[in-house]
Amino acid sequence: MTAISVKNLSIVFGEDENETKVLDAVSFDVEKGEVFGLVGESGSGKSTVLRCIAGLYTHWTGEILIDGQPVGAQLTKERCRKIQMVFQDPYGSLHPKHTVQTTLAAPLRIHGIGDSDRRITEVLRDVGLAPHLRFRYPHQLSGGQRQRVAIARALILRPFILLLDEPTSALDVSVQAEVLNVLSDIRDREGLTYLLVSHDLAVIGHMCRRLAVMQQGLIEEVVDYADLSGSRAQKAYSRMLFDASHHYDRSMANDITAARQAGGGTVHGA
Amino acid sequence: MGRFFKRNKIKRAAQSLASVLVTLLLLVTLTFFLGQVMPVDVVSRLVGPDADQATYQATYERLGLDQPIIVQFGIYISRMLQGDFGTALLTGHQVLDDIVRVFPATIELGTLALLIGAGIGVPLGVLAAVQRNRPADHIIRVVTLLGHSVPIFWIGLMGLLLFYSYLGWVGGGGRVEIYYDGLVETRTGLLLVDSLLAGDTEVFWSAVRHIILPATVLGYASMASLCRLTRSFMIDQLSQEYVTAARVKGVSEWNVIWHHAFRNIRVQLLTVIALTYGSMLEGAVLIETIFAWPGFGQYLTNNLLLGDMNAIMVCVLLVGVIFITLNMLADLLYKIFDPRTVQ
Amino acid sequence: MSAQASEVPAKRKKVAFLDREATSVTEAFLQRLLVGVHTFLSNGLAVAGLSIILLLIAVAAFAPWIATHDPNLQNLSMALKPPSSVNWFGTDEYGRDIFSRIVYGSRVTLYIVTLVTITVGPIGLIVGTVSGYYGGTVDMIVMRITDLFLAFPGLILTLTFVAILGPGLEQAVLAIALTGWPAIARLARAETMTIRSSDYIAAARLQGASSLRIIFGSIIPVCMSSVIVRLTLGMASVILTAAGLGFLGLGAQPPTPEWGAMTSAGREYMLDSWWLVTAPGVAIMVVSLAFNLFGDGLRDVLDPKSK
Amino acid sequence: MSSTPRASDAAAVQMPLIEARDLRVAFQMQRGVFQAIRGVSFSLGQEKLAIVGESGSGKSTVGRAIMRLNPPSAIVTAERLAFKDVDLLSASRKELRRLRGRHISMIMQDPKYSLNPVATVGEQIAEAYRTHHKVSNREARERALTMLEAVQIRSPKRVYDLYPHQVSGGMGQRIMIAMMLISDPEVLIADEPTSALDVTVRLQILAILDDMVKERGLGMIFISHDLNLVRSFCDRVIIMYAGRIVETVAAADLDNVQHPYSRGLLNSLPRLDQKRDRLPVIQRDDSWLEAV
Amino acid sequence: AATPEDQLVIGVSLVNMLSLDPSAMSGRESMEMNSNVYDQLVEADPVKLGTYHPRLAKSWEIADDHMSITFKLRDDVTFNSGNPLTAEDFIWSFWRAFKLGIGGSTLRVYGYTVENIPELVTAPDPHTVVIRLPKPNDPMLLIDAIASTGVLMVIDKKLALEHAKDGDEGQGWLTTNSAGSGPYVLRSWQANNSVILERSDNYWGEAPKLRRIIYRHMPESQTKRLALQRGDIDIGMGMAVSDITALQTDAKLKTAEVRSGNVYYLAASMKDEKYADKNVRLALRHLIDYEGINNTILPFYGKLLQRPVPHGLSGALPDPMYKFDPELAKKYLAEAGYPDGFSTTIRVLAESPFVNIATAIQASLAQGGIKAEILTGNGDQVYGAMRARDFELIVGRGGDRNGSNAYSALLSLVYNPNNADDAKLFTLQAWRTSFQSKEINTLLETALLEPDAEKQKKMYEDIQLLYEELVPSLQSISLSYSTVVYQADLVDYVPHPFENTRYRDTHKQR
Ligand SMILES: Nc1ncnc2c1ncn2[C@@H]1O[C@H](COP(=O)(O)OP(=O)(O)OP(=O)(O)O)[C@@H](O)[C@H]1O
Ligand SMILES: Nc1ncnc2c1ncn2[C@@H]1O[C@H](COP(=O)(O)OP(=O)(O)OP(=O)(O)O)[C@@H](O)[C@H]1O
Ligand SMILES: [Mg+2]
Ligand SMILES: [Mg+2]
Repeated sequence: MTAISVKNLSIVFGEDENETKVLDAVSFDVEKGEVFGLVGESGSGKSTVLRCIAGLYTHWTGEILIDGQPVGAQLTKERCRKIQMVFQDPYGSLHPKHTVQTTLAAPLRIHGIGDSDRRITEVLRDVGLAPHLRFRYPHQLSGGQRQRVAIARALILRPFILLLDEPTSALDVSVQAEVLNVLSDIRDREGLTYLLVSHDLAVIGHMCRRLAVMQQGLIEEVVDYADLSGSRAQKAYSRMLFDASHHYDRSMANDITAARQAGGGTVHGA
Repeated sequence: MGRFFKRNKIKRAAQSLASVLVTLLLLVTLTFFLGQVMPVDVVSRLVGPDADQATYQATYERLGLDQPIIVQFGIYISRMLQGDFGTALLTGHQVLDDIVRVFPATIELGTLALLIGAGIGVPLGVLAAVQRNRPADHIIRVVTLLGHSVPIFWIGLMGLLLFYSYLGWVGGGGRVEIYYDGLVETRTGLLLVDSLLAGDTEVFWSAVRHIILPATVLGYASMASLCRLTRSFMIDQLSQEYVTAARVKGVSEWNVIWHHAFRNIRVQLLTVIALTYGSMLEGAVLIETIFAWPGFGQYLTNNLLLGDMNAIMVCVLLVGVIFITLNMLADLLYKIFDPRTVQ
Repeated sequence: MSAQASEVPAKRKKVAFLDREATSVTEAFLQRLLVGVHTFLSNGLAVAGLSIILLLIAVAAFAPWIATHDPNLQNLSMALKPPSSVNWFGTDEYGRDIFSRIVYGSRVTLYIVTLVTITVGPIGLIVGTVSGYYGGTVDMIVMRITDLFLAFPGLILTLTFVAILGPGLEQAVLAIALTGWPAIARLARAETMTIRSSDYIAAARLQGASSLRIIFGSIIPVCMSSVIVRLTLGMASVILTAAGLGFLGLGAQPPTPEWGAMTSAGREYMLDSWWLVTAPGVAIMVVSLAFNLFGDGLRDVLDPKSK
Repeated sequence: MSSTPRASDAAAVQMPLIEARDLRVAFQMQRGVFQAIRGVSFSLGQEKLAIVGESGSGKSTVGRAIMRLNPPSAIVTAERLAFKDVDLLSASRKELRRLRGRHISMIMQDPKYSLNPVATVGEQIAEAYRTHHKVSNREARERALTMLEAVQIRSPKRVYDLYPHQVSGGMGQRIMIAMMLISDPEVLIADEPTSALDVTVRLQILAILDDMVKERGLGMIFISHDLNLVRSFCDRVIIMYAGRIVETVAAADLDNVQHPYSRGLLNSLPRLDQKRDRLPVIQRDDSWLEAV
Repeated sequence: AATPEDQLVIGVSLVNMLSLDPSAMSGRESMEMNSNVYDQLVEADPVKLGTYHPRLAKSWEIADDHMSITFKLRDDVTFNSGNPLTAEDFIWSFWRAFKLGIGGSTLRVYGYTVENIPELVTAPDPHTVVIRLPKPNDPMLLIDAIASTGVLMVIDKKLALEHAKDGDEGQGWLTTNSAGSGPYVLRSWQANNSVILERSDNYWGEAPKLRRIIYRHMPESQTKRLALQRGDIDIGMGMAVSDITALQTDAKLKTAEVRSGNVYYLAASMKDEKYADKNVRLALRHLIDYEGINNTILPFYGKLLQRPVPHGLSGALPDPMYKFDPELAKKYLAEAGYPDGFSTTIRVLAESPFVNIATAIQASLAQGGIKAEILTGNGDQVYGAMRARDFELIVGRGGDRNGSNAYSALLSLVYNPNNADDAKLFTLQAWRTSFQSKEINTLLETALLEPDAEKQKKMYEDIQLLYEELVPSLQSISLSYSTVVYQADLVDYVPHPFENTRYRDTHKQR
């Protein structure tokens, strides 16, 4: 059973001379209960894929199926209860003037769900946040705590798909471990489906079995992590990505430079 | 690809031109119809408060006021499109002639005022930002705020009293000693320029003596806001990482402030200055009154109070054109001077 | 959150309350408020500004007890007397006591300030945020209209407005508001445009929040602080503009002791009787200075950008 | 403080480039004073010295203290804080300006914010040179172009006239490096120079830095929180916690660190090669706050 | 810096200067300028009211039936264009004023229209003009009108018609050019800046001593004051009381007070139920601080006047000396059924001294228990309301502007032949305030035609006493004066009460 199925997803930004095709016929499937990884260098379109699926962009073309059902471009309340998203930057994804309580109560009110007090207590426990933090403002929380609040906000509507856009890249290593643990725990308990974006392959490796490698709006390939780490990836690009994540190695750097120079400049225009 | 690109350029230019025209048309329409509800009765102005009914009626019809408003509006617009802006109802002067005379007077005053205001306000703002929350900052704040919160006529009259009446350093009302009026040929309408072009230094110095005080007073009033804006722009910039980077390079503090931080606010500042300039046109009324300066602000206000719609319409149009031009100029400045907007 | 901070608490009692964990939204809000107040209070100049404003309010409230004379009582034989022990700030051309008029005038000033704030603020805020949030055609139309208002000589608007509603302080103030909102709208719009693309707005949308809810619940609270700051900083010019309208006979009607009207009426006597303009002029200056200082202090508390 | 001997000066080789003894930095806060660095001592020779630690442990503050670039609210004290024989604490502003860029340089984390957006990158590099050398514009330009080439930018002439927003992150970081090294400093402080970059670009940048250190023989302080990276890139590692050094080890011995905090840092990293169900989380201990 | 010896600089507000065409002008400044550019048949003496001197007319003769006047014109007068000035020019100018449909209110009241002028005004020969009266009237009033209204200034018909366009009789051109026979020609008029008159080289009389007369727009009184003190202007007009007071001590400066026929008044509308009550009007009469207003607000600009006919004119009576007496007023109010007073509004121009008077009256009314709210506005709003007869109280200025005879003063203040709203007798203050007394109307009509001066005088006095007793809706407070301040070195400068000040003899003695 597929939880998310993306077929030929394309999207274009800007108009006239600024027009750029950010996603070009992206297709992949995510099974129910799976943690699916999405890697690729900066600007390759990872976040854009997530935003299309979540319903934050409306001008894409192609097909997106959630739970077997095709979804339209518009964001409906129904869709909100199926899919939620956690953003990259815990500092920018919480409303600076809302307390944790306000942040978590808002979705419940929108969807007319009662019993909010119990729900909030529960979800805070699930993400491992001490109850006394409930009335704090974001600026009174650490980065890790904020990201937990963001996760709690995503969970409070009990979706079954969670889109994670680099949930730990703004966090410290020690905090990253805590957040990743929380995510694993929740998935084990609730059987959620995750679509995890990261450019840290170690994180992907820790969480996922399968992943898609993206480059410049295209899916290079979808591989098993085991194959990737075992140097059995099809594409050279994927292998290079993996190797470069490993450690610093002078000769590898030279190889990359050589490959880059063969393959075109690094100067971006507009 | 190249042709495509060009066509887009043209399309965009046409679009912005169209939107400017729409704004101007709206402006004229709005003014015209506001004029209808305005409580000023030109006819009674013309015939005097004690005139009898017949006189009143005759004048009323002579001005075409008995026609339906729509017809009046149509006639007006079509005349205007033919370049005929009409004569002022009350004085019978060609409005365009009046404008050509009063407008340069205000431009001259406003420009000098702005030079003074910006010339002092901007460096003070930079200084205040650098010295943020230190005594210098507080002193600058109070001094500039004075210009902002003291009635301008007070400063103007006190200036006249001190520098004109007691000390005799500057000239009194008007653009020049009245008996020099009309001695130099009008080329640009800017008396300082015209007198120099004509090589008449006597008139030039008289003009300088007359403009310096009103320009300073007007400049002082605009200095406050320019100073505060400069300060807040600079504070933003000084906390940027590239400023630290410049310090890391060992760049002197002077260069950090002027070559790095200030360079980044130039365009922003120019925009603000451009808009300040625009608002000076109308804002100079009080100064123009006190200094008997035959400028645009007074002209507009007088005509407003007298209800001379023909003159008002042209003034509004002019203010609109200027505002829009300044706006577009500011955009252009961004395009030219801010590399971030260059394709 | 590492616990390495070895802070030396400055004021024990306050710290105790602030360090306590909030147990309700109200308490959290209160704590934040207190921290803000504390930040504000440690800015000496801002406190000075606030004190003057409080003083203004007190003077306005207790005007009948503070004033030494009836502000409108004329005594033409006492006209234009310089300050003395009887008339602390002298008398005006009708022999009215200027000190008492300034005391009562504080009510008018407060009234103007409040009226402008409660009209310009909400209109500008709503127009700006709506246009900034929706963008596109809505934005274009709204911005054209703001442009129109900005390009339009304010005096014409005011005159028309007064024509429709008749002369008076309220009308003049509403006219000021009418010309004042575009600036606020632009500010709010610019801010909304940066907020609009932020993740927390995306998150709110993902939770199914309607546009209205987002604008009122999420965007306005954020824009509010800079709008408030801008409004307080603009108070001085509001007071002066009201005075300018009074000068044209469009503002406060006599004998209302409005400070601006007092300065412009006193203008005629300025060269001989300096106190006529000086006393209300100083009052305007002090109050606008106060609002400016207060605004700057508020900025430090409310506006995260300047920190 | 007459002249600062160059690194090549034989007599000065033993003298550490940077020496810090009992460095303390405190920040004046709204409510009291906050001790960010609480007695840090180390010395830097011609080597790659890493400083690692969690966020807020004071890594950047140490780097900035050496450059004397802390904000005015910072109170910096030390028994000794010196560049060679120049006492950085008592140095005048003018002297500091002479040192900055010329003798000690710093690469900052994010090229996007660290380059002046309205000046061309070439101009900014040339400025760094001209600040310390009395040369013509032309010569400064030549220098800058050479430097751009040295950091492996392929068409320096073209790049010289680009504005920061027109270059990619990786290129921006190279430009930063060029700018900071053009005056041939002896000490380079790199504050998380690669954390904003993609893995592949990161490798390239590190390679360039590596070459520079090798070729020019400078001493480098490399601030990072990526232990895997530090292990393979640096010579020595300082591990910081809460404004103190908990441990200093050779990079090669990083896997054998003793302090529980250091161990915790290492363990909490997800590994590319081994799969674990849960990542161990650091269990903090108040005793770590005390001196080691 | 002293002004040049052969130029006269006048500081004055030119805001209300509307036109310089004699047939179209209104306003004091244009009148004065044109008095130096154009000539009239006769001139009024600036000091001795009711005395007229020959100008273009050498002499004149009133027919025995009092129905026509014959003027003999000088034959040596040429316009500045060189064209000779003949009776034809006068008749054309007269007709033109009516043709253009502006001005000429007084003459309209006397019965002239654009149609009847050609038959009533004739020229038996080029240097004789016969003006017949359309209806019985006092011929002296016509002479007065010739001397005091601009519409009867003589325009160079030939020159004007050369510049005529679309049948405007040269109006467009005459706005900024002059076609007169006076000692000066209009050199330039820049709205809101200046008007410059230049000595004419072709003047038929003795050449004036001053080469130029410059009117400089100076709206701000204090600016004028400083300029006077520094000698930058020679004459300051329309200055504020405080500034004139301050300049009194300056030995280099002189002050001249010039009377006019206008009165400052407090008017109530008798259409308003409250003011229809005589007792309320009596109360109003005693709720004005006449003394305070005249001494504090109106020095230099007004002198106490409580009756319709200005002092000094034949038929004037001494003031009844009403006093501010709140107790008495309260008694009247109580009788009228308003023991606790009432609320009302005062409309007033937003200008000094009108606002100041209104504010003073507001305060004194309050002492009688009447709470008045002041509504300021511009001329159209204030006098517009008055013309529409829709107001409660108005503080204003009006009456016969020149104040040269008792009849005109009474006509404008007390006469109202038709009290209907649609009568639109705008020029009559009595109509505006809805005051009508048939008896007064008849008396005035009879007095006008009374040939015996003594009897006429008595009748004018009787009208006033009757008016007094009826308690009119308009209470005059003060006779309006205007004051100019000028440099003491000006010689032969005599400000004229009809704004006919002529500068042909004025010069400077340094
Ligand atoms: N709203 C937008 N308008 C225009 N271009 C956009 C927009 N959103 C994204 N892009 C462009 O689309 C491309 C892909 O962006 P996206 O954020 O999806 O990349 P990413 O893979 O998530 O990168 P990162 O790792 O840096 O987060 C980028 O080049 C970006 O500039
Ligand atoms: N200007 C400042 N004012 C007050 N406190 C500061 C200031 N700069 C830094 N600090 C505090 O000093 C401590 C150390 O900060 P520093 O930036 O050196 O940490 P870091 O180790 O570089 O962290 P990161 O890995 O997040 O960059 C932190 O607790 C920080 O909050
Ligand atoms: Mg992304
Ligand atoms: Mg750091």
